[in-house]
Amino acid sequence: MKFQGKIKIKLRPSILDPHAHATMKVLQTQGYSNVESLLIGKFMEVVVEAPSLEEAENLIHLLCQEVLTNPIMEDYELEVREV
Amino acid sequence: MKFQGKIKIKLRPSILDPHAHATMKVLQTQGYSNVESLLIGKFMEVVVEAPSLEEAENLIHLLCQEVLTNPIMEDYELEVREV
Amino acid sequence: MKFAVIQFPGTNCEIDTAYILKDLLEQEADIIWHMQDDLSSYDLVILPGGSSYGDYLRTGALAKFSPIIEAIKKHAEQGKLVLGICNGFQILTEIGLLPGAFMKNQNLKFIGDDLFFKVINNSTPFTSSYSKEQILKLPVAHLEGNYYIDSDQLKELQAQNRIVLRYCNSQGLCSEQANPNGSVDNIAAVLNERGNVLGMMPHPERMAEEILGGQDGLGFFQSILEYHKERKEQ
Amino acid sequence: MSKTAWQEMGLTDSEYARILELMGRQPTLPELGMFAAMWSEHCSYKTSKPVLSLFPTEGPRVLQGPGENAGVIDIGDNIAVAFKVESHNHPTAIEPFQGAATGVGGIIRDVFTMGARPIAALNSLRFGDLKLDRTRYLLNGAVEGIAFYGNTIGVPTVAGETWFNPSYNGNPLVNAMCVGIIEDGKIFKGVAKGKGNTLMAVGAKTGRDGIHGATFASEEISEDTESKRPAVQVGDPFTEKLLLEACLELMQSDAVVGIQDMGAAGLTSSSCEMASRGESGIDFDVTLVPQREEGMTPYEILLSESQERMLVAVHKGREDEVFKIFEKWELDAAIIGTITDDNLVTVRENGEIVAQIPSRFLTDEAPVYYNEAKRPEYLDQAEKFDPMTLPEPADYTQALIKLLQSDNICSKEWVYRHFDTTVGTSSVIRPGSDAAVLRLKNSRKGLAMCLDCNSRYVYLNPFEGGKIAVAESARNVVCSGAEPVAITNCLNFGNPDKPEVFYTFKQAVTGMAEACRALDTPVTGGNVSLYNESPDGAVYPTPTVGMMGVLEDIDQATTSAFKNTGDLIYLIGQSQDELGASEYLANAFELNTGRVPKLDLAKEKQVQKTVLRAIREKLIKAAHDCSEGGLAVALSEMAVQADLGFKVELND
Repeated sequence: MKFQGKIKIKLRPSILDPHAHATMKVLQTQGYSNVESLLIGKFMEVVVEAPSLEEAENLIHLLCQEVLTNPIMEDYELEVREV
Repeated sequence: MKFQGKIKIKLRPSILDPHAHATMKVLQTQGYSNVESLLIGKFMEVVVEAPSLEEAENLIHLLCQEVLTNPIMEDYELEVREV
Repeated sequence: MKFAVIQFPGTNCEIDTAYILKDLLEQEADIIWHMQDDLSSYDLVILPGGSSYGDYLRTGALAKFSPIIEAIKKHAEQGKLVLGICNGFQILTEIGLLPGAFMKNQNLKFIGDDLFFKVINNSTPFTSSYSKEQILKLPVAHLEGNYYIDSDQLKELQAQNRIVLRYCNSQGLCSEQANPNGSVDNIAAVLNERGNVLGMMPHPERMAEEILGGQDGLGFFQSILEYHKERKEQ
Repeated sequence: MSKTAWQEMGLTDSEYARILELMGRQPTLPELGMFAAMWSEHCSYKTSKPVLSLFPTEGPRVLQGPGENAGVIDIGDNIAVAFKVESHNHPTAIEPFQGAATGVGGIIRDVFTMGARPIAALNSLRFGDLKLDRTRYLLNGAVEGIAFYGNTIGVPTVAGETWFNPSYNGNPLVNAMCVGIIEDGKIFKGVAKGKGNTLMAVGAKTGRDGIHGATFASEEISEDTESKRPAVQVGDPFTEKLLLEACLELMQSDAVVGIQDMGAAGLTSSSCEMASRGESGIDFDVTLVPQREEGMTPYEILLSESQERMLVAVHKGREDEVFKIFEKWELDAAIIGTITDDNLVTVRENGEIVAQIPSRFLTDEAPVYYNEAKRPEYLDQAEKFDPMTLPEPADYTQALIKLLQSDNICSKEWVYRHFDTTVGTSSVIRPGSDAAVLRLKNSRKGLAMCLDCNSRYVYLNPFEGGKIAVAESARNVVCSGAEPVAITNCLNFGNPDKPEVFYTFKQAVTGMAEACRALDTPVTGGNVSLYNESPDGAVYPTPTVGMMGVLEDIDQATTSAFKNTGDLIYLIGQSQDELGASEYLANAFELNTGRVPKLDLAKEKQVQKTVLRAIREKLIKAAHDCSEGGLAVALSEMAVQADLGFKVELND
């Protein structure tokens, strides 16, 4: 069976994100003063072949920890469903 | 009133994503052959001050087209709700 | 002394590094393709600079699957020396041989320039030929040089004197203005707990000859040769 | 066939009629696409060819002149140097990051396809008024794109220029140059010959990016170009690094008959040009080309401009060597067809012929136009303008400071600091001096190189401006201690169908040719980029010159910075009252007019020879040419770079 994993990756809260910081500055200079906060992260959609939903989740979690994220500086949320 | 916009940004169809391409090649050659496809994009969460939901949506759409996305390379989806 | 210079797909400083070792210092140095898995006959392993796997996904992220990684870890566990330069340093953090992680430079721009570095710890196998607090001028060339480490680990590094180089200005002041990329505490080079694995962001191989602007980088290689000579005599 | 089909592809009605005449029948859609691509200005040089014939292209050092993927010169010690410059102006105007990045990727492929290892990249960036947001957006994107590609693949960016003028507002120019060295004397050519030999497509997979790239580059940028925007070409420097190493490894053996990168018009131009040069035919099936997207039609596969792909003609029976090497480097390689001797380009889809055209129809039979030239009126007003009627500056110091702070004269470190200028451990002189100088690891000699042009001079006097463009680049190389030996060039001009534009183009090339002959620097190849116009008019005529110089001994490398206090300063050559067309007039009075300084080529040659000899005999510690901003700026630049001062007396 095929399963799709939707992964949202964010920098851990204690870390200043250079991308968001620089973009907020651009927003201010372009006159968008009513923007209060901005958070930027990566999202990924991965499709895997697995015998069951549970095994698909385990596989994608492994992928996240091993490759797709860096646990030292990133947290992630995962949603898996059958396609 | 305060509104939060959740933005999902993906590369437009038929535009090559070298990052996803290289990652897939490594995954498949290093034992993760059951991974069939991988899509990498950005997501953003922005909080704005606006008089109404409708005006918040218009503002965030403007932000996306002008600053947050590159219309030539990227498409985006937007969800706005009051916080 | 026998050096192994590791080449991943996308590495581009392996030829420069091997040139310094072989042509300048007349040492034995082989460029090792990442698919090999045995480094037992080598005294020192260097992970040179470049853009392994294009720095795609995260710098160094995709290199961790290569067969050579296990051999590098084994080399380090046996107490032998491992030196990671720029991209090599990033790979060493991704495979857990060194603490911390790298983000994009604070100004989101690549930096290609000669910067000043202060030698914080000169009692390591890599820095013994430098004097303490010595100021070096070395080239940097990176986009993700923003070194992150949490506050507990930072205290640990400071307590164990494992911060080897810090970004400074021409007078040796490790100030905020002298920090080119946002790295925590101006950290530019870090040692592992055991003291045999060093990761550094500047490129010593690009500043080892007067004709290219100076020899401040030569000391790292001379220190390694000195360390090896002493161990052989024991 | 709807009437607009060939017009949509950029062919004129008369060109379509010629196709019917040649083929004796209506062309199929893929055939029409092939004609449109190969007969575009970008591939055929149909409008510029008559003018390009004015260039001297032979010389004792020239091993390969124009007509191949890059020019090649011999610099002694069994070392050959391949180099070329190309433009990526239109893609940059649409998507600056990818447009500029793929420009760098394309020119690097042109060099290593000759069998040379790339050792340096240069770029000439010309943008509009820096006060405009649009200019800043385009410039920021282009610089980041060039940095991304060059830094990731590991080729140092060592020299070039950045120049601003409102004429580039709607149409920026991004010219990318690459230099590579061949150390085993083996030069590879883009040629397919030998009946039965195999044709292979190697490198990245093919997608729908950049279709119409070739014809698109030959059209002016206008409102409707926005809608005709092809899928943007995306650069992948990591795949190109693998492709570079795989190709150089393959070229160690003699399995390769010929090789060419797939640039503008992708598979069409590479296959047709290789067949035409080899005076042979080729027969290939598009479905065998590795593809990245489903359901691609023959038309799309033939014209796709996906990046990082090469076409290789391989000796029969040696295919396995190619597969083995490309497998090691984790790249695609596929046999797509064979070489024939019928001089036909035969394209199949699953065996069935979808296009069959004699290769010479696409190359030699491409039309040639002899456009009308008409001297623009503005040139006469410019000649007559007398700068002496302008008020003298009230405060000379302020006037100089204003010049030094101007966008065109100030230090460009804020641009080149984003490039890796030291990878390769060969950069003896990095950006900031007159030219870059690289050492060679197996020779005492050195290489000097620069890429620049004063386009205001060419705008105000095309002939003199053309001469000066070559002379000034030669001066830059001489001031660095090198002997100028050969040039490549990128001729960026407006719409040649306008007689005034064609006059400027022809006069500029005539002037350049005269200077090349006088200074013994033949043209070894380059690129023509026409139709550089936007709704508000043509860009300044910009023939950027990429000059190569050779140092007898690397220790003779000389920077423009003053060295020690007490050193004497000499001005070589006579100063004339030539304030016309100067940066000062533009800076102080916003005047782009006046008589362009006259250049005496014989005297120029004498000055350059003398300065070079003095450098070689260690009499000179620093040398700098007087260019934009004149003597005052030249002296200031030499002082600023050294943190030193100077004292000079200007007696009449």
